[in-house]
Amino acid sequence: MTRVGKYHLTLIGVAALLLLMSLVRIITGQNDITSSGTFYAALLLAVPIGLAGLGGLWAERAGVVNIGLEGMMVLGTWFAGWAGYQWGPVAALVAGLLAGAIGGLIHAVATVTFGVDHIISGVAINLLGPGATRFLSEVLYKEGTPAASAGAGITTSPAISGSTWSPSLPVLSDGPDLLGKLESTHWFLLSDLAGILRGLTHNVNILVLLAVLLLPLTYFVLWHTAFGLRLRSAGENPWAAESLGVNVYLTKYIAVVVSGAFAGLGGVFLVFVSTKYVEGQTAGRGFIGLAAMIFGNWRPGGLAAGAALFGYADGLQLRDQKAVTSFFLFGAVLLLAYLVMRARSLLTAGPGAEPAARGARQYTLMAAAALGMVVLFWLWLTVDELPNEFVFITPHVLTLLVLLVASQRLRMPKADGVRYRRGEQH
Amino acid sequence: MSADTLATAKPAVELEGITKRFPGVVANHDIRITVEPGTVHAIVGENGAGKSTLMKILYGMQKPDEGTIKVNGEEVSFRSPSDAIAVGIGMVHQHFMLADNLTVLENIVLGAEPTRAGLLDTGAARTRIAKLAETHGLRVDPDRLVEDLGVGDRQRVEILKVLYRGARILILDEPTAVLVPQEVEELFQNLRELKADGLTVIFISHKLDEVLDIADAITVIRRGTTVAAMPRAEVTSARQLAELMVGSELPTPETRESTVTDRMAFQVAHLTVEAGGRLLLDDVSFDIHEGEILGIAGVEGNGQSELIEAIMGIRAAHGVITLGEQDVSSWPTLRRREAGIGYIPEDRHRQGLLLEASLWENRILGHQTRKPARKGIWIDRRASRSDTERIVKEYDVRTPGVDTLALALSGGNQQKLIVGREMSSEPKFLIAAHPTRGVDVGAQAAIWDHLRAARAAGLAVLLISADLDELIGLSDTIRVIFRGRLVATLDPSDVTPERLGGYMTGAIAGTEET
Amino acid sequence: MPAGLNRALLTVAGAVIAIVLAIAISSVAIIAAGASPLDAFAAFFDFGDSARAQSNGIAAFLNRAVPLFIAGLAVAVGFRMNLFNIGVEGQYRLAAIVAAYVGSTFTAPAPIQIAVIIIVAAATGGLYALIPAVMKVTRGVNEVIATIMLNYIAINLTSYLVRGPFAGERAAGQLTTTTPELPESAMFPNLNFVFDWFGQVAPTRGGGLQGFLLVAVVLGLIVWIVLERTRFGFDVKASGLNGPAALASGVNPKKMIIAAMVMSGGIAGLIGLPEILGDKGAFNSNFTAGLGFLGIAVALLGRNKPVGIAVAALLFAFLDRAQGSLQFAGVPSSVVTIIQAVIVLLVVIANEVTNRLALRIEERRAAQQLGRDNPVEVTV
Amino acid sequence: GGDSGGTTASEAPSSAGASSEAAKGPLKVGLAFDVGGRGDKSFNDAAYAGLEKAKTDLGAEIKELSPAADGSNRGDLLRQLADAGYNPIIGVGFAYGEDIKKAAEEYPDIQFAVVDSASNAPNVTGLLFAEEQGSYLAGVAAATKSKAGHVGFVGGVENDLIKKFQAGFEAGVKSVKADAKIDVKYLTPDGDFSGFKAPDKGKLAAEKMYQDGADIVYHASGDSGLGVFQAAAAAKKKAIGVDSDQRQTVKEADLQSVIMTSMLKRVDVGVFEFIKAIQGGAKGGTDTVYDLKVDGVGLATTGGEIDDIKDKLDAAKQDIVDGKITVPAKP
Ligand SMILES: Nc1ncnc2c1ncn2[C@@H]1O[C@H](COP(=O)(O)OP(=O)(O)OP(=O)(O)O)[C@@H](O)[C@H]1O
Ligand SMILES: Nc1ncnc2c1ncn2[C@@H]1O[C@H](COP(=O)(O)OP(=O)(O)OP(=O)(O)O)[C@@H](O)[C@H]1O
Ligand SMILES: [Mg+2]
Ligand SMILES: [Mg+2]
Repeated sequence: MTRVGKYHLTLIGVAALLLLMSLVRIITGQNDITSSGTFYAALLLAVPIGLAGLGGLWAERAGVVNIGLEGMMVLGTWFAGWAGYQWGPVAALVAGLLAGAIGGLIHAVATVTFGVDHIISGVAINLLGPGATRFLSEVLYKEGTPAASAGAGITTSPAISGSTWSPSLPVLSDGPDLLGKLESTHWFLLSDLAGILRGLTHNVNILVLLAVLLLPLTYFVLWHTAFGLRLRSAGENPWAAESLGVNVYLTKYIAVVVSGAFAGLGGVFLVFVSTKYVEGQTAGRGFIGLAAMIFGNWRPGGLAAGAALFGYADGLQLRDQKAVTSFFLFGAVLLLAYLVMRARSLLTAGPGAEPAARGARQYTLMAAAALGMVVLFWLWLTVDELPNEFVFITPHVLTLLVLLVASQRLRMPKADGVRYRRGEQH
Repeated sequence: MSADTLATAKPAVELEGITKRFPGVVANHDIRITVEPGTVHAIVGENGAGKSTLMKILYGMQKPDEGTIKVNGEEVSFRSPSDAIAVGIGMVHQHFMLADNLTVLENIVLGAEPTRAGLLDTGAARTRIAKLAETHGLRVDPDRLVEDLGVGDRQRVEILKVLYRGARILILDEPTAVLVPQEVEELFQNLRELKADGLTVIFISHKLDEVLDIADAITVIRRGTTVAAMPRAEVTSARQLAELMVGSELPTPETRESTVTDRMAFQVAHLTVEAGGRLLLDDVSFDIHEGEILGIAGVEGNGQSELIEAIMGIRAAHGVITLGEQDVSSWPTLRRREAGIGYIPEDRHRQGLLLEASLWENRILGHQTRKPARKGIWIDRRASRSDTERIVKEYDVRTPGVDTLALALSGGNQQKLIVGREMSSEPKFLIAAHPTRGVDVGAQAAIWDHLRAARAAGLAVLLISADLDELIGLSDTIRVIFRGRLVATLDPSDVTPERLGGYMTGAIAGTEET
Repeated sequence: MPAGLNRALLTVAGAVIAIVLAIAISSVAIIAAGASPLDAFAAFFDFGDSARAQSNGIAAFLNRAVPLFIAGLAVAVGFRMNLFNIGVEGQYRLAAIVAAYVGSTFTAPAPIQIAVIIIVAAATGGLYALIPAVMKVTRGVNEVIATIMLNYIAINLTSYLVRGPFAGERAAGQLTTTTPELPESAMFPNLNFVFDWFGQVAPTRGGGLQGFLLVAVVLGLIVWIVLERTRFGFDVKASGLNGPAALASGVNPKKMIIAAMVMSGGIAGLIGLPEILGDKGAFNSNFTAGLGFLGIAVALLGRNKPVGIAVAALLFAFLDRAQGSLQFAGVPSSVVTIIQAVIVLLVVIANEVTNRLALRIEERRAAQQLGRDNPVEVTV
Repeated sequence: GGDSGGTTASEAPSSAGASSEAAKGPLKVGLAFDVGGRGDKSFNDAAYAGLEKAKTDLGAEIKELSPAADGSNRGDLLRQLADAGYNPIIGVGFAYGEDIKKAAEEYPDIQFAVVDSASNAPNVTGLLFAEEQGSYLAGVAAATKSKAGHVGFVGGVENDLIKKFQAGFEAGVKSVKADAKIDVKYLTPDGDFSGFKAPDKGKLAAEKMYQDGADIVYHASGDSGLGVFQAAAAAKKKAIGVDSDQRQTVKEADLQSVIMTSMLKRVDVGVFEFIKAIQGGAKGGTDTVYDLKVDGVGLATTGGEIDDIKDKLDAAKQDIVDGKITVPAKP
């Protein structure tokens, strides 16, 4: 398909999704499905995942699997807290970035210079991050230290000094808050759009802006600069790159260090949101970020979608556990749409157009979809509130479901995870 | 431009006393070569003679232990390929060096990207590539993904890569290995044009007739040293060159009296393979008798791999495959192997070997369920070991022992191990895909002899090869595959490589309805 | 002399150097923390003053090694095939609760009771691992993401089960939720008699040296035999080293993925049993988490081979045991995690370097053979 | 409810002052923390404060140990303390219940105590806290102060301990305004302790409650409570802290002012009183309940924001102490 075709298809898809959300909201009466609060929460929860995912993207596009994102993120949180309480937010940002980058550097030394299996090195960093930061806390934050009197404990740093800037879109999301007014009318579609827009533009943390900007920036750097081409070639065929005079080691080093820095930035973001370092606040987001990146087919747009899906589901369940049951209705409608489309294409194609075996598979698939639709619909009608445990796993289940549908189209960089040695043929 | 280069009359490349040692091997020893500008200079030598190593040194990918390199009369010392590129050297490697998931344009500009305001200037690159393609007759679509290209196109991309960097000295390491005669001729036409423009070409090949066709001067390397250097005019025959290369008499693959019996060994009927709505194999049928070698000729990518994989049961296909009396079409791979299908894969590293496992474990591969590898659910290590030792002896696999990792062996020795393994289960039917690719002449002769001996004992062989001499010399019948169809049946005794090439490229229309 | 022995010797040498380096690096950290490295390292070997304390320390050490070892095995089975079963964590958790619950629903003679529990645990773990395996085989879902997601799902599922359908009686004033108590016949006999053999005081620690150690040893042996000596093991190895070659040799990759994943999950199912059958007697909300992730480190450190995993598990357990002693010596106990991480990194780097060295040596020998000039006559 | 059947602190043997001859040799007190360890500014630190007081006031020799991150070595820490001659030994947190029981059986001569879990052996003292009673008062305060008649509760991890807080709070709110709306949200399920370390999630959950009209949110969510305070500050509404007097322990000025009060849980008192009693020769086997009667729980008054409703709170407290009101421990 041409670029234009894809672009239009995406737009149509987004529009259809919006319509569906609005419809489900009206039917279920769960306003949080498209409320500004939900989208604000989604953004806040998606950003650290997205940053970790971006970290993963940089590394893996250069051929280095980075399962150590979690550890690097932990380093980012600790150092952001440590520098932040002493010298303010900018220092926190720099320190967190650097700490993550150092984690990336360790990973680069192990994998690029020594050719260690990428998974092993990543696992070691995931041990090292929490271990080292806990150690640092035990040494620097113990009772009697200046930090402790500033409010530090073994599990937390003192709060970051100074404040960060959280701008809103003037008039629309702030002050007169037109969008907010529109949202509260609960009109079909219009209010939904207003809610979504307001959620994304109201009190935006400055780091959110930075993180969101990093997506197109990454796209530009990786796909539209010479350096990006070299980086991707290192992930596709480092031997070819080497033979053209590209310094593959250096490229990989840069990519993995940047990867760590982004993971660290994700940590900084968490610290900014909670105003201080809290032990364990990353809570596996490095792994989720990695998943979002794979989900997004090793592309910035895709990973943003993955992170957004996860953040949205998590935000919704945090705000309203009852709204989660509307996902049943959501699924049922999607399956219905699928069935209608299939049936139409079958009718237009006419019988006998396809090999028999394939046709049989089609019908089984459609039958399964129909059954699924009925079950989902029934669930939506009967289940009023799910046990909390089932609410908590909403984002994870959704991710799995989407992967089940879409995963076959994924293509990872060809030399991803491959040990590359200069001068050695493959 | 060319007059200018000639006027200086300094050699384009001078290699003096180049020595390169690898642990345990001296790849190059005191090599001396002088390449005149504006000429095609061929370097020949058997496998492992050290040609590629030498070229990698000239291209800055490896550092020589001793010796000097002069380019256009100036002594140079390369730390990396970029240094070599800077003085106008470009290299097309023995194996394709392309990133499949990048476009042709990206592959070409990689490492020498035109930028505007920090961004990749694809517009400028596209114009430049179009111009190069125009002047040298190397046409490819710059926006296609390389993974969608055929070998000929890829070869052109490789050459464009080099020209794009403004190289005046081109190194081509076995560029013709994967090309059919027509494509070779096209390539040579390109090379002649380049030469006319004053470029210097260093050309490496095993194929001596090609060398005689294109070269202005020839250097022969044996066991890492230069044994002869002469202008083309002084060479009288390919045979003379070959004897210089190997230092002994040259073997040829020639079929002696026919051993074809009337007992049917293997049959394929109406085999069709489809992927993504495209027919990769279209209604292919053939049969092979005991004692017969059926050769399949074809340009790579015309369905050979799919045919092999369908026969092996690795790839889903429609049609009937019969081994002996049995219909094996629905059998899994393992059962087919157990029933007596042997398989020498086209890419030994991909499908034939566990590089990081020992030789005796490689002996087991594909024979997990049969003697001597198996004893009940167990692997019989002792028997496997001793049988591997037998193969090492009978097939002259040069290795310190059977516990050595396959990785440590040279390509030819790896291939001998595979041939030995596939033969030792006494198959009824053998698929031999490029059985001697990248193998030196000595090993080649041995492998041919083994194939012939097995054929005499009643083995049916499906031989797929890009080496037309090998095909013609070994086969009892040759079928040509083109775009997934068998288009011609030829008698090897009265076919020339040129005619074969005609069928393979579709230049001569098929004579056969299948 | 033989290639194999050569490689093994080099590996051991590399590991020793790496550990020495790791000790040096952590010493720096300890000094920076204002403590004495000597005290710290003494703490690792300080198992207490009384005979009883020492026995307890040894029991604590070995009891910790057992689940780590099993976790390492579980991970390794997948890794041998390049299948990254990050989901061991969720598999063992879910298996533990199901086994604990099923075991509490009936009473049978000890061997039967215990066997049933073990089988249920393995089956649960295996079935849970089947989910990502099937997803991978049928829909090509990357097993890393699938297992990461399934870990979270397992945590929530067990939490739901332990406070809902599988909840058992609790003593008054006990806040941990728990499954019903297992009958006495489910408790795995301990190995304290071993201490008697050596004239030592028997450990008292949580019932002493857990008998599940024996199961772990047997399991290790079985895994070793299966992986190294059977056809299945060969197929696993082949699939891991070279997928296309395995496929061409007749190995069905889909079946292998399912088999390896289920085997991995089945083994994972046993990780929690020593704790339940040897100590707690039920699954409760304090059940030890995180062993699945540590298992990854242990497996990789042990190079995915049972013997190596045993060594790695013992090393990790040895370090973990000292958490208390270190605090007595005034050293931050988190230094243990740092040492573990540094050891993993350095040992694998050393592995890499020695591997390359070994290969060089072999290549040199192979190359010498090339010089041999006695072409064998092929008779037709 | 875990508090039935035990004695209350006021009835516990406390002859410490009188019988100094009971102490033979120096008192060596060992204490093992819950996961997180010392320095958590809350639960563990409160226990440590009690321990330290024993050191200064009673001349005790003290040793405190933190468990591994996965909590797998709780039992071993207890045994190491026992083997090193510490007596009594205190386990902080209900997670120690089982381990203390085992250790107590193995070391019958040593006195143990466990915070938040009941006595389960003759030499174990259960140090129980009536969190539901304190939370009841928090509920009364919240309902009285709430203008909207709408309050919220954020729990960190959905386990039975935190549910005690929820139950008491709900009862307290309902006692004032039977029709009040109470939003409840837990951050993670039992067994996943990240809910105590997720300020961002605490913030989002509380934010939703404030947006929906709640004007006071009570949290029992460890470090996640920080997020609740932030949400309160942003919404210009109020929050109620937990465990310690968070208006004092939280150092940020803007957050201090939103903390209307905190539900105090005097683990320090519990620990100290226990040590003192043991020094006096007391033996375990019973539970000591720290409830409103002995001020084992209560509300903090720092900031003076609840001074105006002091009468109401005192009355509620008195009713509970007198047994007129029984506060449920389960929601
Ligand atoms: N990087 C290396 N390390 C060790 N040995 C090497 C290396 N590269 C090449 N060799 C050895 O050097 C010798 C020459 O290899 P080279 O690749 O130059 O041969 P070649 O003439 O190009 O052979 P072919 O015709 O097969 O391409 C071989 O014996 C090979 O074993
Ligand atoms: N980068 C390298 N490092 C170490 N050894 C190498 C390297 N490259 C080649 N070799 C060695 O070179 C030998 C292979 O020689 P050669 O290049 O002649 O093989 P080949 O015939 O080209 O094989 P193939 O066609 O399979 O690539 C082996 O001994 C191998 O170990
Ligand atoms: Mg070569
Ligand atoms: Mg070669």
